[in-house]
Amino acid sequence: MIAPSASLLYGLCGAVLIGLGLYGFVAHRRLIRRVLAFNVIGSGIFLLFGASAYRDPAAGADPVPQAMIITGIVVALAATALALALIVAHARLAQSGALPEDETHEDGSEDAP
Amino acid sequence: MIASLFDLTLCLLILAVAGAAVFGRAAFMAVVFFIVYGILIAIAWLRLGAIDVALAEAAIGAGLTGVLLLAALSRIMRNIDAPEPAPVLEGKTIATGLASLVVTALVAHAFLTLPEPRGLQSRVTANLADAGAENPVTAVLLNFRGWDTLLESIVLLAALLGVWTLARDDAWSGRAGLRHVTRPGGVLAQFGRILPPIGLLVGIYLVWAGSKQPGGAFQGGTVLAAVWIVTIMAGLMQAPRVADRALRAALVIGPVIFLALAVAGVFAGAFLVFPPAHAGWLILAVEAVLTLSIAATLAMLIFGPPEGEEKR
Amino acid sequence: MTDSALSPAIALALILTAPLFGALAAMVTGRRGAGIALATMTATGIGIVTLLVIIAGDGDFTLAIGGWEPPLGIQLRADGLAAGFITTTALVMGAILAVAGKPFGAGATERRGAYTFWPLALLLWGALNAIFLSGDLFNLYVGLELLTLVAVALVGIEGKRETLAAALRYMMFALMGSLLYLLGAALLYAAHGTLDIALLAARVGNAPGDIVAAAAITAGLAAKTALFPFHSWLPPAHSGAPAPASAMLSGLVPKASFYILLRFWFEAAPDIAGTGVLTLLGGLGALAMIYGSLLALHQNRLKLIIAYSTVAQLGYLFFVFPLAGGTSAAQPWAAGAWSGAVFHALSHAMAKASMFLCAGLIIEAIGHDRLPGMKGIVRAMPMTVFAFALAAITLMGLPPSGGFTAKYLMMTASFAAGQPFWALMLIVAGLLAAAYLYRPLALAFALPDADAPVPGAVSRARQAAPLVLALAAILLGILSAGPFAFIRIGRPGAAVEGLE
Amino acid sequence: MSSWYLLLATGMLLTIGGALWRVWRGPDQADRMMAAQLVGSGGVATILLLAAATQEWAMLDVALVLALLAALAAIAFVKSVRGSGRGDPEDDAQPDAAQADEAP
Amino acid sequence: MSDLFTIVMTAAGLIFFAAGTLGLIRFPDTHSRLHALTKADNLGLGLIALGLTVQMPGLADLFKLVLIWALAILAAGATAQLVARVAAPADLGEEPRSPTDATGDGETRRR
Repeated sequence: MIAPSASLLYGLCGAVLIGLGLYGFVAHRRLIRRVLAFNVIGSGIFLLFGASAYRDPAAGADPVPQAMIITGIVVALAATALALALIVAHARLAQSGALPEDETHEDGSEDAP
Repeated sequence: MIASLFDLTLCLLILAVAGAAVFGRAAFMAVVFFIVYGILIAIAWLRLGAIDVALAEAAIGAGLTGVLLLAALSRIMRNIDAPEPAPVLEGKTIATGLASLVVTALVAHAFLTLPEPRGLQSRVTANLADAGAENPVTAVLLNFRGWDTLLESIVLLAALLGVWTLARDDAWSGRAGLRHVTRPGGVLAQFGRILPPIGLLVGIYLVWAGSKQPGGAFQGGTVLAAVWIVTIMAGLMQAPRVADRALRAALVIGPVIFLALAVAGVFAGAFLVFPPAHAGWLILAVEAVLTLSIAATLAMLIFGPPEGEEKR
Repeated sequence: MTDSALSPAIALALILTAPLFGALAAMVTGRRGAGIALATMTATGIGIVTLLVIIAGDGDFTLAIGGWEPPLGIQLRADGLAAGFITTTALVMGAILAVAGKPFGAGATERRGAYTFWPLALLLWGALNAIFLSGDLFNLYVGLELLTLVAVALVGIEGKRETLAAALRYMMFALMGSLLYLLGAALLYAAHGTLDIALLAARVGNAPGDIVAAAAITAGLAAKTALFPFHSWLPPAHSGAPAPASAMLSGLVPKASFYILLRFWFEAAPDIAGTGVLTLLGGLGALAMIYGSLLALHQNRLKLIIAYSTVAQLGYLFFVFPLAGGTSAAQPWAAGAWSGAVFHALSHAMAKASMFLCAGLIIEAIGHDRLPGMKGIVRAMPMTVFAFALAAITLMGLPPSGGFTAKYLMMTASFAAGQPFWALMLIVAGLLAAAYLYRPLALAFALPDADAPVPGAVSRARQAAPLVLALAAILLGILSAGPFAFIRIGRPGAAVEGLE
Repeated sequence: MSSWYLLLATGMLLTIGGALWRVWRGPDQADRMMAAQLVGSGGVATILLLAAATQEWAMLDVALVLALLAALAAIAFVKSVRGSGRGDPEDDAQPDAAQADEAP
Repeated sequence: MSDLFTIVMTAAGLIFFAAGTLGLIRFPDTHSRLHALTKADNLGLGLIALGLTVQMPGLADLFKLVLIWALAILAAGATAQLVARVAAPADLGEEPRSPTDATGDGETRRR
């Protein structure tokens, strides 16, 4: 009952997610938005990987990529947790949610200390 | 036909939600979209025949990551009075957009031109009898590629140590995170009483069932962590002190036993070997202690470093 | 000690698990970090000696974890290259942990920094050993993530605003690097059904997927190795951490991603390599070398000079790709270039770690690392200044150091290959290194100002640690024949025959 | 039968799409979060229908986990909008961040 | 017969969900949206679960289905009450605490 194109659709969806996330990761100056974009890229890669493991629905999904993806999801969570804790601690000391070099507002003014 | 319609709708929704999470102006909105995104991705995994991954995504992507982001956002904003700046860096947008398009095109091209699949389904199936788990994904995670999983459980601990380095010196050895208060008998407190027994049951069930059907230590551990987090947010319990010996023992017990088994394996034939005769119960035992450690580590990651509140 | 069937497995098990066990124990016990580190060193040391004896005697070997052969399972690879990196890492970690006992010693109560440092340092060691022995690209990913998270935590361990910013900047580059690497690994598995390096070598071709994968993996690892233009995170991160952490971060951590690049380009995917991409890598290395050196010249703080020097020194590691990769691989000079790069990586690890430890001791004595304050420091701490000078000789590539051997090998290869540009760059690199290291050395040996504050005392035992490392880097040059033959044990045949 | 379930599941996705509009529009944070809750229960319903469509009943576990963890995000949300990030929105007398820190 | 029951119930469930979403989009203020929403999605999910009960292969799965529904109701009920409090500080006679700014949307409240 599963259409043969499922793998194709989700694989391409993963590719677009990678691009979307990449844009967010590079373009955002707020660090929390970049961490969010990191997670979008990550899930895009996982989706691409998972879709490639399901190209032959008759054989079922390859369990090895599935295990790798679960490992990857947990590793991404660990990285996210550390990054967010760093951002919080940095914001407490620097009064800013961005790195010093990205610290300007729309009007080009410096961030308030 | 209808299946394709469903898949297409889901893909479009996923892309729309991801777009909103990336391009949305307000950070809070972006975080809410990300939580929704996790739910949709979990459904996508079901369509790709990966129920184990869907479980992990539902527990982690839609659950814990969202909680982490929400908590971090409110803590950051409490320290910053400045209005939210423009979401993107000036002058970078067009070049970045073009670069992202090129990357997407390259990756899509690579995906479309992949050669015939040569997955390991048959190899996994052929060795499943000796692996100690009927669920092929669990067999890969714990046995065939157990070294990855062992290192991964340590990665979580490394992240926790990293989070702990961010405590203030004067707050060290205090209770992790914030001290939550609730109105006794209120909705939150009630909820905190009803949910944990159910969650405990579900978490243990996921680990136990994981050797035969989708589930396992990471999914079960995440559910147990969620239970603990709810209990603490409902003010029914306090988070442990980071110097608490019992806590620290719980954090490392899983990786320690897994490592010990790996070394013991050397004398039984190979590094990290599960002798087929005993693989079944050994894997279940390793999963049980791993679940405990994973649950404790994930919950402590969410609580954050000690903030030294109770002293003042 | 050589029960032939059991001892390879025991050696690897000790090397892989002892640091991890130590880290977990330190995480539980809190105030016994230094003692646990000593026990870990002993156990790992036994494993390493056994491994060296086995490899020197019987050659390289592989070991399937859990008895599951690839592609189903993960295979460990113990060859000369892996053993060389593992041994160097152990030497460097030993010296670092010996010096760290004081700043991170146990007090009356458990303190945040003293508690977290030991498990993090031991985890870093465990991650490095796991990476150096792994033969599987996904397993390498997990090891690399462990290493990265630990390294980021160590950068931010002081908890000051600047160090947190440095840690965050590093984290952002590292996150992107991990994702790119993961993307490459996913594409390779999708195409070839394995991530085992040896199996991939026979399967990877020139399909679009393989090329995109190779590009993603290379870019990701380059970001983690701080190759130009991904270098901007490195100097603040490495100079902001406490000296023992800086020594690990600068001496060891970037070597792991470089090591994976070596494995990838020379073993997993030797056939993809086009001249263009290899020349690009080398060219970026040259840019990093010049850029890092020029900035090092302009710094007024000792740790920043050393950190910018790392950008420069890591840069010319990448000369190995145009000299020994692609079509060069089959040429007689390839083995020389490859060995030269490995020599450089190892001697830089020891010399750079030694320098950071020296800087840490100087900071302990005078309270800061601004250059003018170092004037005449040789009177107070001759051993430390001597160690610094020896390490500088290695970094400049002067004989008889390991750095000289490295440069000699790479320059010979460069001329043999008809690409004298790289040799020229190596000479420039040496001159620039001499220039930026001259200032701190000259100041250290100058007469102190009459009104200069008296430096605090630093125990001789602790001053000995960086000296041992710096001497080891020199000995790597004097006794280069042994290591030279050793690191090539298990190298793919075509290249090894080169110089023989 | 399977087609019927898939058709319904597609319909569920469309109602989720409607809820997403509210997440985008807001205007209040509470609106966004509520709409996300609707996506959560809609997601649970979609998974139930998918399980029925494929007769793969192990998928029910995913719905179970989703239902269990949907509440977690909502609690985190109500906690995070209070200034201190640790109070109970029900407790009107509950002191806010600044006062709580000084309480004995 | 049982298939017909399933079809009717699941269809009704979807209708309730759709109605809830419509309310979410159309209703003018946060509170009425909240109320419309919780009723609709509890009922919708309940009907779909009820419709599927007759399709379950075994008791264990049936139990799971009931548990899912119970959990969803529990969570939706509790969170709706909590979110309602957050959404309506002004109704309780308090000073608007501007919860919006607490998490930095930087938006003004439009109600």
